Amino acid sequence: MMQLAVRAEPLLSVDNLVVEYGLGNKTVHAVSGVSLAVARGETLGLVGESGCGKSTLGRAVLQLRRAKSGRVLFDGEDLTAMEGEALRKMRRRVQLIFQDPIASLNPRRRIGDIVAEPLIIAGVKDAAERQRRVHEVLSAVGLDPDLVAGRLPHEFSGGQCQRICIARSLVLNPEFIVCDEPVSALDVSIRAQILNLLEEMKARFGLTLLFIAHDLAVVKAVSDRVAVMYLGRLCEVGPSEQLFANPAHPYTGLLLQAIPVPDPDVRPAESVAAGEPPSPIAPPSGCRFRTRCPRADQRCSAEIPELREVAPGQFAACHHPLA
Amino acid sequence: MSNPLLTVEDVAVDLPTPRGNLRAVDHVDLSLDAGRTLGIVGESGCGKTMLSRAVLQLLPKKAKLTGRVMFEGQDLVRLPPESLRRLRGRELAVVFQDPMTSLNPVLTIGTQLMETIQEHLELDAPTARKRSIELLAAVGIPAPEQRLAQYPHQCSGGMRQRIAIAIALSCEPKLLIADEPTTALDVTIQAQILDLLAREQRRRHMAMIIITHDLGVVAGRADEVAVMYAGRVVERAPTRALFKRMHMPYTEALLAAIPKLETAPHTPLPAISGRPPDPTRPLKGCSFAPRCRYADSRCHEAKPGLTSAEMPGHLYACFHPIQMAEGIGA
Amino acid sequence: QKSGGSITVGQELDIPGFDPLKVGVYDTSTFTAAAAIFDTLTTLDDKGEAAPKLAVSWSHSDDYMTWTFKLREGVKFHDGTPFNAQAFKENFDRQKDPANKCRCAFYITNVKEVLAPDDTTIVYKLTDPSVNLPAVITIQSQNNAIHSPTAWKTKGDDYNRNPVGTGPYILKSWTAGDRMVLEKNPNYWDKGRPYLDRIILKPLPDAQSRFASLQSGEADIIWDDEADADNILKAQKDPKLTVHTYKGSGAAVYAFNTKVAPFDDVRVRQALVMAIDRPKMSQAISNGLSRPASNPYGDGSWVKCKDDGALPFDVEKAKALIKDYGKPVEFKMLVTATPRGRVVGQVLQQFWKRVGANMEIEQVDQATIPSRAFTRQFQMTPWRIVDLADPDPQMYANFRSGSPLALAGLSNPELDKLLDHARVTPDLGQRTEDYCAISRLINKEAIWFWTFQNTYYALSSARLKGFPKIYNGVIDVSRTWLE
Amino acid sequence: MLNFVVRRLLAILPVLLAVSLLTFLIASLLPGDLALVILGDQATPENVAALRRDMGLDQPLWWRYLSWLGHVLQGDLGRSFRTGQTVLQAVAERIPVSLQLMLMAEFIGLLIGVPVAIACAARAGGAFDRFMTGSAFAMLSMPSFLVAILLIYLFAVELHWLPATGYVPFTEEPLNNLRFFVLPALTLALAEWPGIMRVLRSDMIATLQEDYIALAKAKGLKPARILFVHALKPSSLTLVTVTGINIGRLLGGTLIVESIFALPGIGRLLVGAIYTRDLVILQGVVLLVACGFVIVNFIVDMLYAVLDPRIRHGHA
Amino acid sequence: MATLELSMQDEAAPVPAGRKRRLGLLFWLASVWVAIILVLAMLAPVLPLQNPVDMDMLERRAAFSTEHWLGTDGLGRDELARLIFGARVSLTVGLIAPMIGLTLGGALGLLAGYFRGRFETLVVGSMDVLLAFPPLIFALAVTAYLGQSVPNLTLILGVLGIPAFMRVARAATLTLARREFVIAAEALGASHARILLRELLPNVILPLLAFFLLGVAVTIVVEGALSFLGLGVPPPMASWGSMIGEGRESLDVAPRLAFLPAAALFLTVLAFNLVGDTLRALTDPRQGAL
Ligand SMILES: Nc1ncnc2c1ncn2[C@@H]1O[C@H](COP(=O)(O)OP(=O)(O)OP(=O)(O)O)[C@@H](O)[C@H]1O
Ligand SMILES: Nc1ncnc2c1ncn2[C@@H]1O[C@H](COP(=O)(O)OP(=O)(O)OP(=O)(O)O)[C@@H](O)[C@H]1O
Ligand SMILES: [Mg+2]
Ligand SMILES: [Mg+2]
Repeated sequence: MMQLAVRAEPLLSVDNLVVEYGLGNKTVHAVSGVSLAVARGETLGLVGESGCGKSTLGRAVLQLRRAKSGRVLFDGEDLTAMEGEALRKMRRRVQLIFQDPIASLNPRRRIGDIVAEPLIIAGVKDAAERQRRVHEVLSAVGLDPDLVAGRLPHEFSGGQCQRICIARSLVLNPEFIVCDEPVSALDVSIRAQILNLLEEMKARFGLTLLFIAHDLAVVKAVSDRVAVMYLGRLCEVGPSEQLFANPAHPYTGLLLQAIPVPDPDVRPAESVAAGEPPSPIAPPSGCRFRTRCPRADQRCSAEIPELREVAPGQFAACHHPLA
Repeated sequence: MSNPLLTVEDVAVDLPTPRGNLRAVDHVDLSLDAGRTLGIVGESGCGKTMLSRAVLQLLPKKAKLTGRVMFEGQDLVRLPPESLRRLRGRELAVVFQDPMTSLNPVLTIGTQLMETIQEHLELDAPTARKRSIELLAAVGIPAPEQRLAQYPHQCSGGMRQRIAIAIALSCEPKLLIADEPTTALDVTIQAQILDLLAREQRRRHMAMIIITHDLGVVAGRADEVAVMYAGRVVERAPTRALFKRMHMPYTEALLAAIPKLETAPHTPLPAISGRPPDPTRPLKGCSFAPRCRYADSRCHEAKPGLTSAEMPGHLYACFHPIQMAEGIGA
Repeated sequence: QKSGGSITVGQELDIPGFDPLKVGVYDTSTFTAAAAIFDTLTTLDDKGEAAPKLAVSWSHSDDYMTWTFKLREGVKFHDGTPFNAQAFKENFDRQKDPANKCRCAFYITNVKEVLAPDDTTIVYKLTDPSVNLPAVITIQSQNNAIHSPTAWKTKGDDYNRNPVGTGPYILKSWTAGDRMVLEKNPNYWDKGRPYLDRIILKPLPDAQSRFASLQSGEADIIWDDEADADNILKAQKDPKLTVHTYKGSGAAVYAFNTKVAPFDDVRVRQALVMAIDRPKMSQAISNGLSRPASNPYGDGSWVKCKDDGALPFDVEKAKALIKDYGKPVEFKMLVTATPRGRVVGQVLQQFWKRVGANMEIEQVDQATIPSRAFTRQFQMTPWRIVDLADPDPQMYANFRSGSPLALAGLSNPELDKLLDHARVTPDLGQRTEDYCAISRLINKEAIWFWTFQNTYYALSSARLKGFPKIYNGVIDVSRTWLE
Repeated sequence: MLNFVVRRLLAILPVLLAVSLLTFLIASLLPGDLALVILGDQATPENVAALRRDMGLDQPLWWRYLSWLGHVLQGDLGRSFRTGQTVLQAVAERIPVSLQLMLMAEFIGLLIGVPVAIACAARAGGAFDRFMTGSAFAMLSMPSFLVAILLIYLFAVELHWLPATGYVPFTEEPLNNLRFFVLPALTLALAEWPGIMRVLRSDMIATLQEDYIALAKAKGLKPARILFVHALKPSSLTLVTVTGINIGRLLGGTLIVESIFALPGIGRLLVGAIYTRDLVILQGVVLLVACGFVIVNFIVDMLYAVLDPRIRHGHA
Repeated sequence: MATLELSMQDEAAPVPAGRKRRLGLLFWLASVWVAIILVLAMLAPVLPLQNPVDMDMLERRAAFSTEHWLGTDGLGRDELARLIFGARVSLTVGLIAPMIGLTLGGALGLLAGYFRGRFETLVVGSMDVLLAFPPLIFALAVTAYLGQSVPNLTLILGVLGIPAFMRVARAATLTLARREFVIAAEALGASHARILLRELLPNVILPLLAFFLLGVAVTIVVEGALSFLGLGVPPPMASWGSMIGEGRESLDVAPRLAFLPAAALFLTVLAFNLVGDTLRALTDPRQGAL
């Protein structure tokens, strides 16, 4: 997958990753051969429908779910080959933020402890030092450490909890953060605050982000490049502006069309995609989108489309790309 | 115009909680004519669901409701339970937010569809079954006959929501309340479901209330929009009027905070600072005042009432309405 | 005396079976059934003397070492096979045969052999003289009940639960743990008997519900004991109920293990015995129904002593003895894990505490007590001297040194001499003398002590008539009728 | 499904093996030498030694266990040294009683517990709910040996409605048989229903908060239908588990109730066996009871699948 | 950043104020009862009570009097003293035995629910063995082997409770282990021990405690049943259960001998659960949040 190489040396590259879940005696093909690369300092957005494998991919990157095959290279090191202590060390450099901020905080621990936890795990013995770091990040995400540290998660709103999660993931100065739908559970009015905060933190700490979301507008607002997933496969990758302006994969096009626009003058287009997404237990042969694709033909069911460069920096996996 | 189908008059809902009384809905007035669509928008916890449950008389047991909910000339609040039960499902139907949880996981789809039909239309089982199949076909479910014997978990989210809609439509209700019917769904499916609702509404000449927190959802689909904040309706207007000439700073801020596809990546969003007030500790003044950039001392002292704007049917509750706002953006 | 009808007997225990080789020793519940199913050679009449049953007459040699019984003719077992001397001998030989390892053999160690010279004569050859043999063999025990040899041979393992005798009732059906249905034997040799058509035996293990069953009519007669005094007193006041009681011989007794401290010291033993206030104890455990015992024979026995050497109740003396002993007195007493056992244990504990001795109650199930006793793994254990017609078998077994049952483990040559003498002496007066001397000796040495004499109770509906004396605590309903 | 059944059955074997080993160990380590118990008073050391040899008691423990196991695998559970009955005979006599008692007790327990739970859940926090919760605790605090005798006094001695003790087989007098079982079953049921009620009540309360119940109400269904059709089934998984455990427990007999009501159940058989050191019976019966327990567990698993189609179809 | 202002102050105060209000009279009555019982049980030996084992054999089943406030029992022992000393035994057994179940069963359930796989199969299997084994036989064997004493009794009842606690803990862990905060801890590189102790345990402990309270009631009653069978506390020690059993023999002569301890047991069980329920509601973050 050399053509996916980005401008600079990638901080993270995912190579032909396959992740499956056992379900009774069936197998869920959650991620089926995805390759990606994220450059240092870049934000890669990852969009796709619910259940298409975004979270699984995110977790596999962090080795929270071991891949069946494929490799995850982080800063030149193969995470998939790592075990135990080495992996735990590596985890300080790679962090994760979840969709549901309240669920990702232990309801029975105080905020101060939650945010200090990574430091304890990393072996920072000095309590005063820990305290200082906790204060620093909590202030950085806009929370008053003195007010917040002694309280329990349930005393906070979703937006505040997400700040706490962000603070927790920043406390070890990581290089890379996987944001797994960090704003989906938040209200419109709070969402913007968090998106702004993420952008700010990114600039301030020089972070690289893998930003997962199903809301295209949200993804576009924060990403340099966007990858579109469908049923465990990558459909399209490209620089945000370019991809949104000229989607090459029919699925990307469909997604763009379906976004409701808050303008009464834009009449919503009659929905184009027919049918329901197929099950990842028995994914369709060939192109996985073919069952809902208006352009599908014989070839699509026979042959798995490879990612091809359709425009500079923009890759699509389609036999019949748009325009 | 003739008598509206539904009028909500001065409805307030109080919930006793351990932390004190929680006013979930704060003196709301609404009305809806037959065949029309009302959109209710607002962020989480602002009382949208409580309002819709007040209409359906499905509030939690400990909730206290004041005001009147007139439906076809009857006050639902004072209706005896049995009459209310006959009305529900038959005249008043509802679709909930989450299709994963709103269908009973242990009953077949057929049972769940047919029981409503049999309950209200007093049809025998074969007829009810036939009708169920028609309904499923109408909401676009392939092979409806087989589906009847299946359980909800065997259907995808979109399909489940269609089934929920089929149930809601089964007795040809006069009013359909859709409480965030697509929030849990993907954009592509969301579009399908919203289209389906619109189509069925037109075909059956139902009145419909769509509740959502996504302004985009109501923009193209509602005749009238009510914006709620902290239990109150803060602005109400015909859809076009609202989006063109909003008067309420909250509506404006809400719209502005949504990321747009047109804007370039990494553009900072105009976020609304702070968060909604704690509903158990109501503010003396305008509840949006602490977050409002126009707020002055008056806003903190007194609650603004709903005032009519120049456009007919446009109401807002603000001391400092935005005058010049034209279109979207800030 | 009316024929017909049926009664239900409420018993305490489940009956395990009747084959002596299997069950070894019958318990009181089994006795009741055995009394109906089997006949014995002799039976006890109202005066407590041996009367004919399957034996019509008997005689003995002068040295009381040989007894000859003439058998009743024409008697048949329930399976139709004839009862005769040969059948009797087979019964005896089967128990005696060492290869069979029957527990029951122990009780016939004093019988060398039984001979059957002809069909209607049997001869007991004894190892020691026995003056009272016809009375001794009246009880419907594992040794005396006469089984059909054909039946046990053909049924094998199943015979245990399908007994065949000559008795007035035939086993009809039997559900383990529940009911045993006995039907009248139409061919019973004693014409005109039995009266009842049917007897149902049921184990009702719980005393409270057993009495409730009598009250509500589920049972017509129930076994009871004085620990259940409240119910006995209630039944006495109830005109619909009759209380049957029999003051038997023997007593509830306790053995000290004199091989282990602190009971290797006679002062401790005496102190403990002197600490017991029997009348008060009777109040506490049975509302005064229990009759204090001062010797192992009791008022029901023919052994009547002017002086049995009983130690007096004397707390001060007891305290002094303990003090004299010097060391702390602490020990464990075995107690059956029943309400009765617990109450008695606690009362004794209380008496001993008052004189400065600490007893700890060790509750064990009934099956454990014999095995603990035989292996001498106890400091003090309860025992019972049952209501036998002659004191010899039990006294000899319990006190003669070397006997496995001599639980106290104290060998006293004088005691041995007296025991040996008593059993070979034909003269009743002389024997009484011996037994009183034995009692004095035991009381003085305090190797065992007695609390209460055996008193047996049965509560029945007032309609039940003809119920005999409760010899040995056996509820024998085989001759009763309903009014 | 077949696959599921086979897998479950395979999982059962180690449990049964472990139970039998445990029983064997416990039974063999129990104080009180079996040979002595059998021989009793006259036991001479030679006799005891001979009997021990005859019975194989002088063999090492593992050998005895293996040979017992070998017999069991050939379907021979052995014969009681005391009554001469085979284990199967003994159990066959007793099991109908224990089964009927268990079924009736569970039935009555459910009959009281389920409606009460539903009524309580329907008005959680109300007067009835509080009263029944209190009553449940009162019942929990009443040992069965007290309840039993109270019931006997009331229904048998005072009112003469029901027999105090005893039993007839169902096959002989069906009606009478039921009369005999009412009081013992009620005694057990009175101890069962608080548990049933608590479990179902809290699950029902949780279920009644679900969206689909709100939707059922919005559909205008009758309250009874909502409670019994929509809410009861999804709330009954824990109930089924608890009932399963109860049944398993009751299978092993209920010594106290059996003794008081003079029912010839498994409990008295087992305890009798242990008192008389009838190890063959003990060992065999415990094994059979364990089998019963395991089968009940298995049925419970199947019931899950019946109650919840998601489990049936291998989801979640 | 300027957009982020948090009005924390106005929320900080009301929470404790709100908590006090909801406790209610019943809770206080229950707490007072629990406190009284616990104090009486603890102080029993130093209280001016009559000796609970001293018999006045001629004063059996005496009625209430100034000398014996609650009368005497079937052996003429002071009923009040026995009730209070009985509380000592019943509460010791009733609290410690479930504690054994709680710790062992809880730990096993936690580990099984977290590690799953073969370990889980093993744990569940061995619990099935324990459940399949008739409990009475187990109790009989242990007392026959180890002797009869309060510690042994506690041990038996404790061991018998393990499977139930294991189930509760495992079920709770299974749902929790998939929760995001656990995955978050894992993502931070926390060790298994840390996740178990810091993340899971505090959350699993609550349902366990609720179950524990029920276990207290059940244990005290089961102890009574064992006493009835002669497997309970060794006499002359009193426990509520054994007192009910003894009182049962004279139900129509002196019903109070059975009903006084039964009432004490009922009130205590009820009070424990009332207090427990309230405390649980208070510490439950979800309930507090609403
Ligand atoms: N633990 C699991 N066991 C079995 N299947 C799983 C598991 N987790 C996820 N899956 C399945 O794997 C597929 C991909 O799941 P994943 O959570 O990665 O999707 P997603 O794109 O993150 O969806 P969403 O937008 O809903 O978060 C889905 O079909 C899901 O049902
Ligand atoms: N059962 C309840 N008991 C007490 N308070 C409740 C209950 N249900 C909702 N509330 C509170 O009532 C207020 C209004 O809730 P409501 O569900 O109507 O909001 P909503 O606008 O529908 O929010 P969402 O978008 O999250 O669905 C909220 O503050 C909520 O916390
Ligand atoms: Mg996801
Ligand atoms: Mg809502």
